[in-house]
Amino acid sequence: MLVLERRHRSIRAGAFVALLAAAILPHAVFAGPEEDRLDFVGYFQSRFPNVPFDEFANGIYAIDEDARTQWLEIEEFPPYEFAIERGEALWQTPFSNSSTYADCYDWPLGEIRAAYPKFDAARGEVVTLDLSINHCLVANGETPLAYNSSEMIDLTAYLAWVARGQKIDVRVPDDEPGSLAAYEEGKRFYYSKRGQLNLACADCHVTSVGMYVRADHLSASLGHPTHFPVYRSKLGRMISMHERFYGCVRDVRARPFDLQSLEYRNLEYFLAYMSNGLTINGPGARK
Amino acid sequence: MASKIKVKTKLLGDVADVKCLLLHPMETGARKDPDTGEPVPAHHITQLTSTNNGEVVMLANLSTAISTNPYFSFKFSGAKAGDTLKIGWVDNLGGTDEVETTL
Amino acid sequence: MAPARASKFIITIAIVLLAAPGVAADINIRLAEAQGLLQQAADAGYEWLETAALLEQARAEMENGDLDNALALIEKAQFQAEAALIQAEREAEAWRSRVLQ
Amino acid sequence: MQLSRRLVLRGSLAFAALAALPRTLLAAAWPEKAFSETAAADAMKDLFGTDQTTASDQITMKVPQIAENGAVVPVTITTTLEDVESISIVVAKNPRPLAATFELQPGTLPEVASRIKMGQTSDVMAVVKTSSGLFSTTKEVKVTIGGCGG
Repeated sequence: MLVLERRHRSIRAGAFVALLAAAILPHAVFAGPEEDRLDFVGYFQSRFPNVPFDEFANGIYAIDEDARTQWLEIEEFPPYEFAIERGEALWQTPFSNSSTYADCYDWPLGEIRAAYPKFDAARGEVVTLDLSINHCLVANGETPLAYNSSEMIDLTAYLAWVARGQKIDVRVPDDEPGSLAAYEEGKRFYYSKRGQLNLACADCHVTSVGMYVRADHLSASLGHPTHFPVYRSKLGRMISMHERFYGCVRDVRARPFDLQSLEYRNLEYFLAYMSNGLTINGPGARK
Repeated sequence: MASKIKVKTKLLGDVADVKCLLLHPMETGARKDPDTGEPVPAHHITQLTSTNNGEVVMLANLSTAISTNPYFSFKFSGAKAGDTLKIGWVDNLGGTDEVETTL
Repeated sequence: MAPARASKFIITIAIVLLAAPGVAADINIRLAEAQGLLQQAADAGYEWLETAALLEQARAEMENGDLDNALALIEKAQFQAEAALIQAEREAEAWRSRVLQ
Repeated sequence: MQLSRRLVLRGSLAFAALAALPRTLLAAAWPEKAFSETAAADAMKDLFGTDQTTASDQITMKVPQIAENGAVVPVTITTTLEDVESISIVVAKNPRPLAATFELQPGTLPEVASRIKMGQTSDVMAVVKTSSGLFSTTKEVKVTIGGCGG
């Protein structure tokens, strides 16, 4: 394996090597997604033994009591309610060919959010909820939405709202090798240091979880995917998960990738898999 | 577009518990547009008024120090189911909105 | 990757030595080299936040005729691009050590 | 309300606003001068005629000790004082210290909540005006520099 790895110096080779390893090495050496997840959950549970598993869906508010109190007050009447309302109206507006968004999906309304991100075998790549909305628009002859547009965020806010209570249930099917490669790409991204600050996502949200970054506590990676899109009090508007990725990558002083880029979709795929079993509670409110 | 005021009410005996959320930028006038660098002019709600069956039950005078998309909660007595509650606001640029709900 | 860069460096030096002694020609080569390294970092997915902007600024300084400033900016950009490439090379495997076990 | 209507009528924008007002909003004038003062004492003098208040433990103000985000600081004020006429929020170190004044009507309970902006760590004062004078309680709210979230 070492020899192999030396030959494949390029970045993308990493996933390939992992795949190869999966094929030739016994299970114990190569950790599959489910082994990864159990290790991941176990780590956070040992770091925060008093936080029940389900609580991780509340992000930083699971581990920061002071911030939690203020968050609960905002949740009394959360500003994202406007987005849900607008999203519902958009969802129900038929396209010019009189089809609707609902016609694009194989699931009842409340189950659409939980069906993503998924590996789309036909397309050979990870499809997120946001991307699926644009696929739907294009298939119906409509103009796709910008991923940071109010319309896109409102639609995803509505779909998260009606999915509340559903569990995250991301799959990396064994019979679809492309899905494992996508998962591995997302995992590699998460653990790779990048940018001028030389920080990996995991450096802050795994290794240093709960510690201070300036005056804030670092939130746990486990549970991050449950609540997007979120209303950012600081911005006075809602952002998607990929805008958060964009902000994190920029904050470590690396050049961010585009929203819904393959890099971010694979990252979302990995992260959502790590949070399997947690309850969808979006849209959320964050500072 | 949907209403810019959301209201939630609860009746406990004859006391109405009113919570409302207003869609408004509440610009302070001190902020600069991140793209153009131009100052964003002040744009904020100055007054919020609520009436129950035509009687004023709350009048709030507000400044730019109220958060974007303002939230207010207040209570009044003498309420009963079926009362007509109105909440309205006016801002410094002459914008206005009003919503009516039944307790 | 490293041998390729080394040979590129030698070629660059050669070009610099052979080129007419004008500073402007030299700086164009330096700019192109930094741009090339940045592109490699970007292709690897490891471009840093400011590097492209530094080269933009360098171009503006060149147009203003301030070659000293332009050169300083190019050197800074080149340093960043090289560091990003080293990061990319190291992270190709180093990330595995951080995966939770 | 002691304030003159002239304040609202000043300026065509305000006049246009008045013309377009829902009926519910014709109640009183917005105390522009008090809201534009840069010192808390001046704002209070404009609003109440004095900046002197009596500290009262009959006022409860719920604010965070450390604001999670200066842009949205939840504030809840309740009091057991009798005959409350108004409840005001004054943030000493905000560029415009007077944040809000809630004019209570007959039947309104002295219990209000909102969310305010704070530019920096500051004392936050709840000022309750009753038929027998001005009462207050003050708490410091720390506003910190956020990390990547803030």
